Amino acid sequence: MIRFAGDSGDGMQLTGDRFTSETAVFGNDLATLPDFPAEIRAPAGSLPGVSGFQVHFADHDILTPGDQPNVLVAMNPAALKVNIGDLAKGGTLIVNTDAFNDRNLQKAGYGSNPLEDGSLADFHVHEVALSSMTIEALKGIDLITSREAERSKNFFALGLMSWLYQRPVEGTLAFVEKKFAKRPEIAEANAKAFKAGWNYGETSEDFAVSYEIAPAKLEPGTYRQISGNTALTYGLIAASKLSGLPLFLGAYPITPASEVLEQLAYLKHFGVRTFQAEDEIAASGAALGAAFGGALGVTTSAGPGIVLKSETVGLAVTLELPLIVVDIQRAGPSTGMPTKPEQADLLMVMFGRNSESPVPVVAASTPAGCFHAAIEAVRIAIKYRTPVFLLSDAYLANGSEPWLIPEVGALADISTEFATEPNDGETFLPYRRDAETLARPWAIPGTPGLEHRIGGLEKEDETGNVSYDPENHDLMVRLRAAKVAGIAADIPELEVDDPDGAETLVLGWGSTYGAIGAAARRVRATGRNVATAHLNHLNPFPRNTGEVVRAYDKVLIPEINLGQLRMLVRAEFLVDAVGYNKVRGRPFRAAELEDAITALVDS
Amino acid sequence: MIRFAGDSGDGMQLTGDRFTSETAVFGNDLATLPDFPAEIRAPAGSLPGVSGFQVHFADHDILTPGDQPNVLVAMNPAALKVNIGDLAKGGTLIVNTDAFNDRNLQKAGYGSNPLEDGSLADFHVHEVALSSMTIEALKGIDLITSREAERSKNFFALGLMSWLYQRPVEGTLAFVEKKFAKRPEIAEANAKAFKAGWNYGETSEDFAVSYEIAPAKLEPGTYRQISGNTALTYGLIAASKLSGLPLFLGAYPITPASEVLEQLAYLKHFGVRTFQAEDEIAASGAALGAAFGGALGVTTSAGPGIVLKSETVGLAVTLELPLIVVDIQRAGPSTGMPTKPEQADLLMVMFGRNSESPVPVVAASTPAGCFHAAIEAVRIAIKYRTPVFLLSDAYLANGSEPWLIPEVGALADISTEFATEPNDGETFLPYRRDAETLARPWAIPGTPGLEHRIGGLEKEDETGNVSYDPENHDLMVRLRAAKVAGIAADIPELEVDDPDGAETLVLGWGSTYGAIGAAARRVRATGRNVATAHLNHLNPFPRNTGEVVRAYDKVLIPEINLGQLRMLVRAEFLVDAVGYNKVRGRPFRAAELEDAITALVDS
Amino acid sequence: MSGNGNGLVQLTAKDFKSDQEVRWCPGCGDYAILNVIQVFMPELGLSRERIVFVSGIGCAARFPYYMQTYGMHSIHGRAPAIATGLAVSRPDLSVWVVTGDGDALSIGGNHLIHSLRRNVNLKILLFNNKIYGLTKGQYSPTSELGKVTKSTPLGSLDHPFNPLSIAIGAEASFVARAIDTDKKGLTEVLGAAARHRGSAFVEILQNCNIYNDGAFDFVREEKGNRIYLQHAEPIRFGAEGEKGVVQEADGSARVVEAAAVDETTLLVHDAGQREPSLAFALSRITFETDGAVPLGVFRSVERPVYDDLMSEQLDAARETSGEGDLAALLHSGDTWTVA
Amino acid sequence: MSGNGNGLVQLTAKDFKSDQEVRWCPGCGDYAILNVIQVFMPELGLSRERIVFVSGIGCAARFPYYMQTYGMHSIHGRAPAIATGLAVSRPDLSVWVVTGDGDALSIGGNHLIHSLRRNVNLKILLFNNKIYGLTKGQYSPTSELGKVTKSTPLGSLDHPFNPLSIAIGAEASFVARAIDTDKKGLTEVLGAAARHRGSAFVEILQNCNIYNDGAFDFVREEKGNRIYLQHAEPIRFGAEGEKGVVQEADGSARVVEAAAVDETTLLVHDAGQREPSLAFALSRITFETDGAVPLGVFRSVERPVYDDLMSEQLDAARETSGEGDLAALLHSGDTWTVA
Ligand SMILES: Cc1ncc(C[n+]2csc(CCOP(=O)(O)OP(=O)(O)O)c2C)c(N)n1
Ligand SMILES: Cc1ncc(C[n+]2csc(CCOP(=O)(O)OP(=O)(O)O)c2C)c(N)n1
Ligand code: SF4
Ligand code: SF4
Ligand SMILES: [Mg+2]
Ligand SMILES: [Mg+2]
Repeated sequence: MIRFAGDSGDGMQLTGDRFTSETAVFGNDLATLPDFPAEIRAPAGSLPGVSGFQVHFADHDILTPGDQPNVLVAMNPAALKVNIGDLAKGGTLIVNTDAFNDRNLQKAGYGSNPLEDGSLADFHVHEVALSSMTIEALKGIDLITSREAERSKNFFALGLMSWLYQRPVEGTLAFVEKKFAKRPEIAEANAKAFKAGWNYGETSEDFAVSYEIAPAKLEPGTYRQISGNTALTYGLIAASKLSGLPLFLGAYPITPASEVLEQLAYLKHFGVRTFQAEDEIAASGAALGAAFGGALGVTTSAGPGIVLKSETVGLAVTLELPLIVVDIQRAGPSTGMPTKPEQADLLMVMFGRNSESPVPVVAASTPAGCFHAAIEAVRIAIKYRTPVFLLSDAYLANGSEPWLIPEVGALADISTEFATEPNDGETFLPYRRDAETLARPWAIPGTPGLEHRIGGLEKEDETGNVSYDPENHDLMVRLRAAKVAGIAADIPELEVDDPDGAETLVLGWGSTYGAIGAAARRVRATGRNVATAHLNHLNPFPRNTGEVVRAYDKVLIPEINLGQLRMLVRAEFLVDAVGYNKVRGRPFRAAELEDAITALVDS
Repeated sequence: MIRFAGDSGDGMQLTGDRFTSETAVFGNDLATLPDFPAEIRAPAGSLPGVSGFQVHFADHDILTPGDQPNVLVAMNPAALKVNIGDLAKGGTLIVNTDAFNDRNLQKAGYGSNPLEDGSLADFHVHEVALSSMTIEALKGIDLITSREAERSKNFFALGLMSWLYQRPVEGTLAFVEKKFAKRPEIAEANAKAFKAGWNYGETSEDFAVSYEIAPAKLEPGTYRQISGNTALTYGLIAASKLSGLPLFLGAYPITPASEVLEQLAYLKHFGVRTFQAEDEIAASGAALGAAFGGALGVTTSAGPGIVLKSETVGLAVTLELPLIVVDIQRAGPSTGMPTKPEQADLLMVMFGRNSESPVPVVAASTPAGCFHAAIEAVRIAIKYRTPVFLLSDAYLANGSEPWLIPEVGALADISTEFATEPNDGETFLPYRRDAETLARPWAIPGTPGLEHRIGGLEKEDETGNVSYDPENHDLMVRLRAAKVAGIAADIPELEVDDPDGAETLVLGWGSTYGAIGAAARRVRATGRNVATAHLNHLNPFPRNTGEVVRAYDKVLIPEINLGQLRMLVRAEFLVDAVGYNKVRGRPFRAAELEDAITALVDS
Repeated sequence: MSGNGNGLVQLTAKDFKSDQEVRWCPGCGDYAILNVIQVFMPELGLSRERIVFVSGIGCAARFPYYMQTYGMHSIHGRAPAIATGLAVSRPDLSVWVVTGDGDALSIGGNHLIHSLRRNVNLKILLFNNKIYGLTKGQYSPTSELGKVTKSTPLGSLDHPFNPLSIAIGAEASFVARAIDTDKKGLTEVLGAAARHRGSAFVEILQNCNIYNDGAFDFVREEKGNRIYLQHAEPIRFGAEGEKGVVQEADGSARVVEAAAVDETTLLVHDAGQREPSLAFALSRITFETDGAVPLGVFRSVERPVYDDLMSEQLDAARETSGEGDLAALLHSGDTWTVA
Repeated sequence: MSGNGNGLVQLTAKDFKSDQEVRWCPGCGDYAILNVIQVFMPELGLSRERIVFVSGIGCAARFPYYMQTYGMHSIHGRAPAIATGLAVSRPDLSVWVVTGDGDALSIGGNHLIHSLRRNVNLKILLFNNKIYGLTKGQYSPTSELGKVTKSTPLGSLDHPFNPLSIAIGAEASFVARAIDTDKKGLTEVLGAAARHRGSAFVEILQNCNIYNDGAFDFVREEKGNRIYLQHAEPIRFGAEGEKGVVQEADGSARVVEAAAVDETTLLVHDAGQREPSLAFALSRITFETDGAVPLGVFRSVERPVYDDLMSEQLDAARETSGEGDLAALLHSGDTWTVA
């Protein structure tokens, strides 16, 4: 497990990405955790300006990007300061000595030089003059200033790490050539720096050994590496194809959701319309308007923007039109910590609207899982004519993992039929429901003879006319609730992983999937029994959820919030579920969950 | 129990109001339920245009406006059609025969004239030519057209009813004179019509008896009649006085909350600033800005507007500034039924914000109770430096009851102190907390030496500086939660009314108070035992709530929603509380609750 | 209605009446507008299913219920946003927005100005009664300063918007004004709006006889105060055409006695002028400043339409990259195969 | 800083620097603005505690953290609303809003235009970099049509707002423009804004060297393209004053070669003119249309200030009804006594 850390300007994300790609192509299983700082470029060399990228890879399947890196590459004192606390004792530390000058040390708040004051005694420290060696290596290249040359030092570091783990290099060399095609001298410089780094590893006596981590045994098929936001984007595109509905995205930029807008904007040849609205209200409104017209209306945001969509979602509930609302959760409340993950928007999406306003909720559990979660959200929205919340978070969004690319032909059809004919003799009743799904007909403008009006006032059953009738209102409130509750019959049962008949169940949802799995593995390795189950549907719950949670003496629900799923489970099933809750704006560590589970199992 | 019903233009609300006043002054206890239709004036004579006003009065204390009126005054066929279903069998029906012409019958959807077809056989029907007798009675007055004269028919009806129940008439006569001072001929007409109605009662053989309902035995003191919205307005004014903070109201008109804005706008001599904003977002933002400056910031709305305030409330949570958010609930979802009551915004105010964003919630239970609820909400907001939700609903807002006017001197001081000095040597730490309340100092602009910046990003403990530190975030999330949870120590315990040691508890909140009380009385009258308790604080719950609900075998929670308090209670206390839920946009009937309670007690 | 099966239809006003009972207050100006629009609709030459009315909340916003077309009565202020999504994704539809002065200029101000600058193909009809009707009589952003209403018993404190000025400031490509009861004027403006490709903003002066009766009597009743703007004609008005409009040195447009000035100095109206400055100046002629009110089309210029640009971008992308291939997308970037 | 205990203070720029490390990208135009404002602040003649900076979200919006005054970094787009509540309830404070082009004109457009029409006593500084900086480079409502950004890889489709046109359309009483690096020009505009009672809207052209570098080079670097508007002076500019501005017959204002026209036909700038039409016309002079950009105060007129009117209303109410008496209020209307 490796972490690259440096200044925002040092290209750490790119370096991490390339290392990940090499590793993926090599065949290791892996998981990554990029960790870029705030949203503006802090001054070079400062603590808030530190950017990091962690890669966990192994010859077996991997569930999390790992708790503590074994290797840390620190490009400057600030990067060292911010990350050293996480490095495992006895771990390997590679530092760019060129950056350890007085100014940088002071910016990082070091009183003395840690390379000299003995404070790093617990680690294997490799002092490498990354900057000067890079400059030296690139001397031959014309058109490159020494400042530009120095910028290639991340490729030097990448080369060194690639050597250390014996990664295949072709991919990176091809990437560099393509990426910098417009400036061939930069391409040459980066390639040269990369090779110089590799060679340095091979020749320097400082690095005695290189490690070989054999490829993991994965299911056969074609793989790619994928991040949550990309998987989500592709999932939406796939859902558009599978449903036959053109995709309309209404969005307003916000971290960490902007990327979905940005990626979809590249995919116009899929018939995608991306509308960067004036705000989140307009973004969701436009998506709903498009849905009225028969499009697949989608709106994406993070918590601070989702609150602004509540009013529109409420309207969609009563209009009974499909609408996909993607919430890529981040740490709050209010603006909070925009780049950091959290899972604390669950109760908001469940209840954050006036009156009884039920909305199905689907959550992704892994970066690649965002693909299927998106298709599932769309399937439900279309079939049941309802807004659906799709939850991801900043960790899934930016994290990545290898993904067995699905066969397009094997993906299930999720198409629907628009109404084309009156459904009551000569008359069209826009709120007459399908007996099984309770969905109402979707009659889109342009359909002759089905002209009708819908709105936010309470509607009479069947006709959809405005009605203030008390009993009708009660009926409609219950119909809307029953429609959503009924989806339970149409989603998979909750799967339990319980190899040894445990008494303790760990129930999770969302991005804690990997950490819970890894922790359970460790707990089982100590001879203890523990069961795990993970919810991908939060509303309604899978139909056997009550059965599952009641089957265990102890139920632990770890969440990166103060206990939101726990509350829902306790209320619905009256089981005394306990929580493990840390709200730190970062994923759980397997180790802490291991401790929590062990404690409960032993209790 | 009397219901006046007629066309929106018939002045039924005024008539009801006057009858209520007479009744209050006479000394009966009473409760009222106005029921006006949609928000626009529907065509005269149509069913949606019907407006009603119900008054329940008696010689003992009264808890609800009653289920079924004993007397119905129907000014036209539409009013008859809409209301006759509610009239108790054997009840008295007074109809304005002049309005029962073909056109009106047809508009009301009557195939045949109900006065002639025998369909009213179950009732004591009094056919009164209200319109023509009124016109006749006013013949002497100059300047009055016969159309104008006809408009006074509601006063004729009022006079008749006043005779029937022997109400004191001076108040109404004085009222008419004052109200129509600018048009003395109208004043004269109404007064004449009123007297004519009284005289008609006395002389007509149709009305054999008049009823006397003796004054109720109420606590000694000075009383007035008060509606929920007026009580709320006065409560806010009182809180401003008691806290010494000038009131700033940011509001955007919406039914049924507009009235609070409108009433406060009249009270500028109390130093009240009312700001009609461009929308609800700005309304809440301005209130928060005013709070930053040291004002008592208040914002009022109903559900569809409250959703728009969520973002600002989230900011207030993290800024830790006082802010009062009044939600006068109405039937939803979305626009719903704007004039109808519901209690379905509870979960929204609890959870409708991104991330962990705890906000105290106070709810009023009776119209007059809005006064103290408002003061309590302000007390908590100021003392704990937190936004507070105050819940009322359309039923409390418009309903009224007699109110023992409190002694101003007896109201508790709720003032606070602004920070004036650094709190850490020379330094001011805006997030250093009071050890007991966990409140932070409120240092308002204009205070020399305490200049500081606050914002929506996560803050470092004590200093309030922007912080992305993981452990700090967890700490702050918990501190904000602990602060709100800690309020439990500072609010009254939940009181239980359990005269006979029951096994069944009925737990309520909000405007169901009256109906639950009346139902429990009836149940007890049948010899059954039942306990009741009513929550005025929904977050946090009173500290003994768990104890109370666990002490009973059966817990029934009646709510005009699908079970929102029930969910909270089940989750927190793991008791198998059951619900009685009808979402009809109107208050519960005591009778239906009686049945529900009886069934549970007997089960 | 009589269709001929070829999509060609010959409709009448009656075909556009829905089965819902109209529920405005008797005497409300909204009736007159509904009537004119129903009579006008056949002029669009579109079958009913291709027409959509989207509204927000307010008295005006009940409008869609009464039209036998597709319709949505949405949420307060958001109609322009919702209609944008519909129009942009369905260029085959004729999308109309009906809104009130509160709906459009108070809570919905932002959506309005953004739809105007984008030039989305929407026809936006703002029924301006200078009051909040539905919520029973609070002042609105077009109410005059000092207005005594339910929420301002001592008089309102905020300077009103001039709806046309704000629209022009927001880059609107089409801006017009008409009066509820002026059938001819309103019909003409509706026709011009419908013909305009892009967003068309129409202010309709509407009498709310319950909460703000007579607000526009000076021009609704007194025809002499109507300044009908006619493209390419000198601006003259008054019972005998005795008044006219000139441009002053300070850039403003002002009403003058026509007799007092040289005929050639009268402004010749040019709705098609790209520069919005003169249209802006005309928007500043009000009853308060000049005792008269310009009506008709102030500005109507062509500029790229958002929906068209969007469609073109999709077409271009398909031309360049071919119709999107899902399998190829999923396989883009580095892949590797495990056997 | 040196106070003398009488509330009179003699402050310097240093007194306005907070202890927070400034965290914009190196080279960002925001530094220059911060610097000018800190130097300017003492001119206000107010002690620091009477000054409040309120911002929304964005790079620009981090501004308050760096000022040793009271400050609030609030939520995206809402600063004008929040500041309105503060200014209206605390007329003793000097309230400044710092906002970006996205913050003010995208999500916050409605609050901006309403605060301008109300004429709340706020100084609104819009740092216009024609891009969303904080969220890393999406186009903004002031970005030019066809702009290629992260969210518009094929070019943006929406026509931009002209911030000054929309402000003038929204009845702004004070409208001005300056450049981040133009110390003198910016300082003058800040001074005029501070002196203006009511809302003052100032667009500051700001370079985002990371996501939109050089967006304003044509006027930031090329001083010859700056048209400094000076009250009561003919509008001339250029290295040698060789160019000028005239008003055309179509109501627009246009740049001309000064030599080519009669000196007297040059427009004489009058910022105090009540009629906004000419200020509007000047706002339409842009680099795209005329190759030059007007700077300075476009418009500065007195009109009733919302906060003042509110205070007066309170005073009047107290005068008429006496200071509110709670007991009397509770006892208003019909009461009765039970013994
Ligand atoms: C979010 C929200 N806020 C407030 C309201 C209440 N409301 C409904 S219509 C309206 C204003 C109506 O005024 P206008 O748009 O001028 O329409 P009119 O009734 O005058 O035709 C208001 C404030 C609402 N329905 N939703
Ligand atoms: C409700 C909400 N939506 C979106 C965002 C994300 N966001 C933060 S700043 C910003 C735009 C910044 O642009 P601008 O106002 O021009 O400021 P700049 O960064 O360019 O100075 C956006 C979209 C947010 N913080 N809150
Ligand atoms: S309140 Fe006014 S605008 Fe509304 S329907 Fe009645 S008259 Fe028309
Ligand atoms: S992103 Fe642009 S606006 Fe933001 S700090 Fe960097 S240079 Fe300045
Ligand atoms: Mg209106
Ligand atoms: Mg910007």
